[in-house]
Amino acid sequence: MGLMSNLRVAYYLVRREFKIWTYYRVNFILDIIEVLIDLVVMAIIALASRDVVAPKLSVYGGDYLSYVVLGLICNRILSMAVNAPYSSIGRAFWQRRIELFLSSPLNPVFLVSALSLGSIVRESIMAILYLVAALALGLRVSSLGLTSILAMLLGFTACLGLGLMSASLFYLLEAKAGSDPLRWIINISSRLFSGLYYPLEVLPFWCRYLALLTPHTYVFDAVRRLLLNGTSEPILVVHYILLADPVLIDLFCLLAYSLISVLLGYFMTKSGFKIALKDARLSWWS
Amino acid sequence: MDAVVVEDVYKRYPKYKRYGPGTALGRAHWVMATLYRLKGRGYVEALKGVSFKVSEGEIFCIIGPNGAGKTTLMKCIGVMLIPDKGYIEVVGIDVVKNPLRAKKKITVVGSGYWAGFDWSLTLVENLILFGLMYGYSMSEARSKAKEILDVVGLSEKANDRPSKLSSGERQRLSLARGFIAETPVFLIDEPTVGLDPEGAKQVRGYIKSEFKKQGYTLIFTTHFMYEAEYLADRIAIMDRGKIIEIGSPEELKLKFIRGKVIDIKALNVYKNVLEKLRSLDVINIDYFYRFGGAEVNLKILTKKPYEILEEAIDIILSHRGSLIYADVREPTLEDVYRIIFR
Amino acid sequence: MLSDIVVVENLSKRYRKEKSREYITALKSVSFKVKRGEIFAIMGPNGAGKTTMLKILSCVIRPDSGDAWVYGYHIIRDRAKAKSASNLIIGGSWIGLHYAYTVRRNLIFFGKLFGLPDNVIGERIKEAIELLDLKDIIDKEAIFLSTGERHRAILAKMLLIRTPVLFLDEPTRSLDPVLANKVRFLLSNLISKEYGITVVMTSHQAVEVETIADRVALLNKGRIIACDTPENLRRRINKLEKLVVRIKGNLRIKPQDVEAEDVKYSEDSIEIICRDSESVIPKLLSLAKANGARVVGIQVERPSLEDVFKELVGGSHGINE
Amino acid sequence: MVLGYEFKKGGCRVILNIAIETLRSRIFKEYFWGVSLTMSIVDTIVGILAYYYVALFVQNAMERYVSAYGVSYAEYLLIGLMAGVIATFLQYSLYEGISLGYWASETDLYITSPIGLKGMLIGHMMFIALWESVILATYALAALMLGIPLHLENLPQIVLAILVASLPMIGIGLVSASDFTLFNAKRGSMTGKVFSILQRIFGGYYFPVGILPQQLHIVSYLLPHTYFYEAVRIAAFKGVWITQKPELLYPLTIQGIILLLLGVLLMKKAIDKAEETGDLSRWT
Repeated sequence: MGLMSNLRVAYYLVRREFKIWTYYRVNFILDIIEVLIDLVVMAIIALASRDVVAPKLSVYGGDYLSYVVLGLICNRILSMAVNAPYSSIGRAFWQRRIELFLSSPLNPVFLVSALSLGSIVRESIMAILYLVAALALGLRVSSLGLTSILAMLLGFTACLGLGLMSASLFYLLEAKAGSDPLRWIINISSRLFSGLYYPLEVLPFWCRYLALLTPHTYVFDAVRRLLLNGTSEPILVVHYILLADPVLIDLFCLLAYSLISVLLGYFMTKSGFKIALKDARLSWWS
Repeated sequence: MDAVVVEDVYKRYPKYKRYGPGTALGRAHWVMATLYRLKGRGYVEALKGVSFKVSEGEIFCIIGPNGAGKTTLMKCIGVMLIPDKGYIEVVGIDVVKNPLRAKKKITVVGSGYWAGFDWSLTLVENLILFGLMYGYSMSEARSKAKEILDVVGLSEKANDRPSKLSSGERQRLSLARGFIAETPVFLIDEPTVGLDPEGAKQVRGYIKSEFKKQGYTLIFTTHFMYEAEYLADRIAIMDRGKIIEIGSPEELKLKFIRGKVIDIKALNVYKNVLEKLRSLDVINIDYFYRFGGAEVNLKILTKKPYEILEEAIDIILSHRGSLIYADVREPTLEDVYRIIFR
Repeated sequence: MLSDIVVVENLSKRYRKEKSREYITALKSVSFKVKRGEIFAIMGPNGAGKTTMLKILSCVIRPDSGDAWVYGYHIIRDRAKAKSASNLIIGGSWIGLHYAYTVRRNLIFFGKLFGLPDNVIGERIKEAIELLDLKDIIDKEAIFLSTGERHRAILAKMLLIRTPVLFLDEPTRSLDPVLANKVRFLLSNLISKEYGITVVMTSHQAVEVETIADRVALLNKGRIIACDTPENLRRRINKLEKLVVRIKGNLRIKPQDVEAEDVKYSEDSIEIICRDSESVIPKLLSLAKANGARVVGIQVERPSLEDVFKELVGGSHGINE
Repeated sequence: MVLGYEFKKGGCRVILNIAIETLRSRIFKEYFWGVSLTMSIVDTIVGILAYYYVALFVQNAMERYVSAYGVSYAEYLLIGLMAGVIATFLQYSLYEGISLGYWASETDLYITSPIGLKGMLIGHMMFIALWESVILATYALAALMLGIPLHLENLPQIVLAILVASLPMIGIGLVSASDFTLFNAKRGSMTGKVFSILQRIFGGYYFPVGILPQQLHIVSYLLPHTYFYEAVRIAAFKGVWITQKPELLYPLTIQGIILLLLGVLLMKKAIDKAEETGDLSRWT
């Protein structure tokens, strides 16, 4: 299969996702509003407590609203990369269209990525909507660093690697309903320990070791420092150990993380598919 | 030249059992399945050493009871399942070593609900997606899809979803999906299940003419014996993971039956008459009561049809029954099948 | 006592197409009656309205107009009673099994749905295991069953719940010939004859209909074009049938003796051309008996029931269009 | 042999039997996929912890808004969340009950049995109730661990408040369940979504209504959820009987009656449509 034909399939799958998304117009609009509500609720709380909590956020520029809103936007993209592969494989399985792909001459790794591409594009649009809403609500960015985009990209790659790994657990562990253990742990620690809603100082110190588990932590830290005029005070455990510019350390960690997770994800998907084919774990046809 | 070569293929599945009461973590299937695998027991043997060859342009049929391993075999050839042992070759490509290259040469058409559609795309979109997967360009795939929909007679429903179709139309759609990729080898699971006689005839006619004309190789399974007889050049009979017989329909009939079938329709035939008929020199008797027992349809399979018919008429008439219909006919493949798996 | 178990009068039903104002007609003023203890088959091409008919009778959808009574209960006014008098089995689908339940548990569930006491359920499950050969699948979860096994599990419902009426949607679909034969055997000899249950079934197989059905309704484009016994349907089309009879002894037959069109003699057999072989054969036999001859072989060449249906469907096609 | 009815009477016992069997099958299904149950409970705890730390972080700032209740923001938030679990159950369980059966392709089985559908709905709702009570217990446990008082001494007042305030919620539940056939909303009820969006911002679910700008308060006054949460909170924190608070009691009963009437009306229409078109059936 040539690259072009692969891309055509991917394009068609994305188009499909959009068609379904917008099929019921009222639901489509309600969905978007519902997603935005999370942001609005956090923004309202942040607005109400902006002045009082400012001193606690001096590392990240002191504005709680910008802090939390920026975190939510990043989280949208990152958690989508973690969740999309597993959930798209799961949906394809449960909607009984997985046979269509299994019988076709497509590379399994490409297949999983192409299936999740639809939700990735969709969530990216949501992230842009988030950004617009955030700007309307009062997000103020002090500088537009290209470095922050680099951090986002690295974080995205790392999360996609994790996503591929968790997608392969769908059939490796037969974790077909609910969630697989890997994605579950990542989601938990990204919500609790990565500093999404509140700075890490609120938590007991040992939680900062757990924070190192997820790529989210580094991305939030780097992006906030870069965009919100942050200082270079150490926060994460690695910052204390390595003693360099925190942003640089974050970027380095993300690079290492993404290399490892993408490689692992690739191999797990590829070999996992073979194992799944051995036991017919993905097929409904019986 | 052989289009498909299957040599000594083995396949077994881990058996899922009731694992007893659950734990706090639930039944945790994968843990138990892994344990079973490690212990090396609790397997279901689906294929136990299957070998055959299908030459190019041949129509090959696999029949057998439910659970004989037909589907597993089809899945193995269609690269949707990797066999434990053995060698499968499709158009000269080893399917285990080169799965993606082999898949380009095969179209697998499932049946019923597992037909492999995208249930939220319309018919034409489904076909386009399938075409794209086999490397067509967008415009090629589109024109091809429309053309094929015309062929299977679904063009006025092109913009409906598969869930709106009746079962027969769905079957035709999955066939259409099969024809779009134009691969040299086709695997079809029950091509006419759920079709009305007319529709089934159309599909059969299409397969018969088109496949021969294009020189495609076809392997299919079916439960309709007349279909196997009508379409297949050779038939393999499978039972419990093994092929027990391969041959053309005529060969199979010759091999298993040297006798004829008597169809009898009679009135007022009761248990005692049936018992007497059974004591005759017959291979098998099927009986079906109708009208609440007033009438009975008998199908007697025997090697000495004329003697048996004579005796049967005597028996029925002497017990105040009356015979309204009788026919001595050649056995069909269905009779062969029923002899083997009685 | 009620003699017409299912009565259908002028039923009509049409569906609306998705996202448009157009309608598709599924049934057009259909009427028929099913007598007590009959096996009544509904045949017709795909999309003729067979399934819609069963859906209406089992109270899944409501007709646009017309009435129907199941076991004397009106399907709209006495829904609950009509439902409790009928049992529906849908062949070859996922519908109707709890996937995480074992087959046994599923069967118990079916019983409970109809309010059967536990001991009855237990007995009948034992019976069903025996009759349908469920021993190897009874303790498997439904999700692990293959198509044929699933079908067998669903069919067990017909042995479990013995309501006066049984609705079957393609009972032998995707079953291998041995099992299909067994199902037909159960339907004709057990369910219909022993239990006295009235069966309304749809089918695609003419052979099946000819062997077990007492009466057939032919449905085409939402209309009933014929409703009669298979024998009478065969008589409706005027095709000649050919009998080849081998006789021991001496027998001369005139065509008018057996209501035949023509009789020919050859070396060892008699060839009879007639309209209806089923009325000729008894006459032939009694004639032979009277003359001291013995019939040793009969071979019949006649159009198959499939051809008959095709002729009937095609014929009405011409009239309608 | 001629058979009488297999099914004698449409008694409550049969319905209950069916409901229990349905509940059992649901539990089996949850069980079948093993770990998902444990995961969901842990997820709930994580959610609580996240809210708790947010509350802790903005504690001082929110003081002035929640001071009227005499509690900390964390306590305010947690009681609201627990009341929210009950409100969610009242609003969505009926819809969920239908949708669970529909998507599991079970509905045909129940529709064609004499009184199965009622049993199915009750069974599924029992399952959801069971599940929600597990969640509620998890909340309570988490609250105890975090040292947040649950005000159990005011339990009678809370129960009464919930009983009165559940009227409009049940009404909303009926309306959103009727969406399933009326608007063909098979993947989520629109009414339910609209109300969930409104309540989260305007209902005083996460934060007191006082935070919002004055112009938006009108939405809060129209929303039954505002009164629901308010009633539960004052009952819990202050031990006030809802009958002593006419400013809560009257709106709740009036809205309750209106929504209930609307709900029953729409539900009737929905059932009618379902019977006519077979919308609940998966049999094609």
